[in-house]
Amino acid sequence: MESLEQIKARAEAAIPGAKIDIVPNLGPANQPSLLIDNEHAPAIAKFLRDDPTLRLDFCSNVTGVDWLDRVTKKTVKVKKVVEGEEKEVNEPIEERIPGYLEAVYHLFSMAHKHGPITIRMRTRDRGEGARLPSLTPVWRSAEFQEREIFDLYGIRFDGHPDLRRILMWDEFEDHPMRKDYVQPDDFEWEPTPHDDVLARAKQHYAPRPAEQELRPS
Amino acid sequence: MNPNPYLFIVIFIAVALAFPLIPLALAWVWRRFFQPPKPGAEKNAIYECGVESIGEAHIQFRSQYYLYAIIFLIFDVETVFLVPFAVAFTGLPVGAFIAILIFLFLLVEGLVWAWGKGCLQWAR
Amino acid sequence: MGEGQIDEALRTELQRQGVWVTSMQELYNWGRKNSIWPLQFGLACCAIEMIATAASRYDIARFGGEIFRPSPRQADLMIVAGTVTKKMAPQIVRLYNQMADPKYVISMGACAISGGPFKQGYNVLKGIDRYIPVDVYIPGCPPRPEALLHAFMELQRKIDEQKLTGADKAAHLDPEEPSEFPVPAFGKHDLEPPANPDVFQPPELKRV
Amino acid sequence: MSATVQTLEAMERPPVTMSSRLEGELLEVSMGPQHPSTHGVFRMNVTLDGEIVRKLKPVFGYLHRNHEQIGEQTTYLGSMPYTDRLDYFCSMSNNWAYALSVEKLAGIEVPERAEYLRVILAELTRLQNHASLLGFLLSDMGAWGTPLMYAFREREKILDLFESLAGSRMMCDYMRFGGCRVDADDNWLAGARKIVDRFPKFLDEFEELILGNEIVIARTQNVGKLSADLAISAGITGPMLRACGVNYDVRKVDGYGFYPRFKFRIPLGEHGDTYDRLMMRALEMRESVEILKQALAQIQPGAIVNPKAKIRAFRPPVGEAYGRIEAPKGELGFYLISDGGPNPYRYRVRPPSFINLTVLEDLCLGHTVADVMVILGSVDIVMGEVDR
Repeated sequence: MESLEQIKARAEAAIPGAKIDIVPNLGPANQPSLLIDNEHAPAIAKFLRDDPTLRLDFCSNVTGVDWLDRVTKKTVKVKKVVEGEEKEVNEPIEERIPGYLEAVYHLFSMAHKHGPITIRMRTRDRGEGARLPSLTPVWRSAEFQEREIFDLYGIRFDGHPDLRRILMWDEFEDHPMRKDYVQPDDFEWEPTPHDDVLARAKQHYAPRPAEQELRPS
Repeated sequence: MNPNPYLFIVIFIAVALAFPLIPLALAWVWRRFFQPPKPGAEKNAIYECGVESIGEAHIQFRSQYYLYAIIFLIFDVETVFLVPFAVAFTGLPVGAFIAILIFLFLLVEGLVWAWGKGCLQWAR
Repeated sequence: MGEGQIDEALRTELQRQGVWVTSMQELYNWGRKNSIWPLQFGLACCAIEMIATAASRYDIARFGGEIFRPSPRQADLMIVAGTVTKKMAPQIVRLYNQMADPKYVISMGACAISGGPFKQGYNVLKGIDRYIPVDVYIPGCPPRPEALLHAFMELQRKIDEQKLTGADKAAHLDPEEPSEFPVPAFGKHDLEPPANPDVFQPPELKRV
Repeated sequence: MSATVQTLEAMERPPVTMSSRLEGELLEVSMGPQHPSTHGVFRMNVTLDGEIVRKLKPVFGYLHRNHEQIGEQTTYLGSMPYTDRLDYFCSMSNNWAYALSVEKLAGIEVPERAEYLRVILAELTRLQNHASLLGFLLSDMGAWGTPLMYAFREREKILDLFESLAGSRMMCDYMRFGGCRVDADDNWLAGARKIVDRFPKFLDEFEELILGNEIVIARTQNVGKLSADLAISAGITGPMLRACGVNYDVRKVDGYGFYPRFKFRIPLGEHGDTYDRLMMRALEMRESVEILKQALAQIQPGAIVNPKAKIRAFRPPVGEAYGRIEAPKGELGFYLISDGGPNPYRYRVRPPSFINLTVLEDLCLGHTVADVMVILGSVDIVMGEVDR
């Protein structure tokens, strides 16, 4: 199976204007992935599926990931005047990366029986702009999984044949798998509390100033 | 005085009726006098696998099922006519045999026509 | 020996002379406890243990509970076997309402009792006794088939003690006892109401 | 009904013409969460024309227990018992899939005896899963309970093996990152050999009882045909895919565990209908018996856990990994993203039976209502894994 760089080169050659870059995977699993831009995603996907040497016709797994706003510390070489003379000095600067939602596709080939090529698509932001092109027209197996990502993460997939909630009931409004989702408070009776469940139970009992009088204890 | 030969059948029918009816009557008495009725909107609702029944039940079925039932009814009645013939079959002259054959032929001819028209085809 | 009970000594004495004595209540309860028909209704892993109990090795037929009726109209017992999710709770309460009146509920497994291992889930109801009254609880995840058989015997003992008349008579014979409970509605963030107050009265826990 | 409601309803219905009177209207019914043969709480909104299925919309979520969110709130080891409750028929292979993914994420080696034990237990799980499936499929077809009793009799024997080894019948929680929890002593292995040797006799009896049965043949052949390219595009995996003739088995493709050491064949179907799916399970049971015989012969004493693997304060390096195995229902995968902490940042399960249901509507269109049950039974879904 060719390396990701070759695939990236051939894909960018085949689809003019496609912007693909490689996201390294530091762990020992050594499964780097291709980050593809949203406009050309369906075209790139079709290329990956129909290319005779790749033939990635089996989209095994579609996953939604929620990345919150992160503050990463990086040390940057900065020329600064220290005690009167010019010197390279490592200065830790904090870089704020705005949060985004991500859809990760693991592709395999049943024809050539070769291993996972991972492609990722990122939304502009976590609020209104959480829109991605749907890859269901390319791989039918993404249909239910994209509906699940819409239900639990809130990414709207344009071009999906039947985008409805799949796991939660239709009147449900929030997207529960997001990192900043707050669960409804139904912990009023907690006989054997343990760690964070205890915290929630305690928080339930804590006398809330406003409504405390309303409810007859 | 030996009893009338049909007496045993009468006793048999009486016992056959008594056995199911007595417990049912007991149950009815229990329901009528001891069990307080508790009807409710949800209890009397249509049971459809636990969800509120979607769609409407009184719809117009395909006419084909109706035809199927009619054809069955015809042949059911036909067998009713055949029973007395079959019982008295040994003592009958040849003419009666020919007559019943004509009767059968007419009905079978009707069946063949219906089959040709496709009335008996179930799944389409 | 409560009012209406038969004196045991007298009963054994009469039995020795070949006279069997019983009462309407004993006969009624004996008939009903030995033919409890469970509702064919499994939610999750506990349902597989329920099927294993109904299979040939642990055989629930020895206790009269072999016939699993698919329709609630013909079932007496609802075994809530598995995790009750918030999306499934209205259906369970509706099924309970549609069952014929002398009806009982066995809450099988930790999930049906209090949410079990999935307690922190946003879509998991923390126990079915928030909406319907439960007669027998079986802890375990999943409880072994013997535990379900023990719950069955426990329920039979409970049926045996039901009174037909008097103040504390059986619920289904008492006109005031409700045989129906309101079905919760799907809300924007949670079921509305989150619990049925007249069924679910948790003890007031003082957090020190 | 009051007049206004009447007119509203009349407007809704299409104008009645001579031909439409013969055709009859569509009846919408929900084969709901509580149904004798939906293998759990699975609901289908079916639109029927008389008895023929015109539309079938599956509804999920009745057993959505938030497995993935709980996975992100507990440690890596804490999620292991939760994987037993994913596909609650095959807890051993779920454990193996999860352990495999975490070992790939953290780069942990597994000693030889542990790999052999894993293969033995996964194949035993496949035996009891396929036997139970055939039992359930037959009871969906109307043979109420009797074949299920045969299948559960064999399943109980295998569950006794699991219980004597891992301590619990169904929820074994047996595998750890880098090996297994308990070593199998010799009389356990002897017991396993005895059961494996006696299993083909049950298989012959079961096959002769059901697969030769002409009612089964009449009810399953040419019912729910699935074409190979639709199966590949819809991501179908497992026996359902091989019934369409596509030779794709993760045991042969990835060669994980010690599968390359064993000689076994992969059964393939031709028509992709329900009968082929039934035969796949029966033939796969025979292949599993072959693997078990070889594995039980070759197993050597040795360490069962990699001593270097940390169990308690286990923090894998930052990174992500996708590991997959051939579970009895299809390709079961775990996708883990680690940010260096004790809990996974993202914990995703690739559920085979959930994705195999993508084509349920395509299979059922045009069939009668009774066939929908048989087709759903042959897809082999378990709601714990479908809804997670």
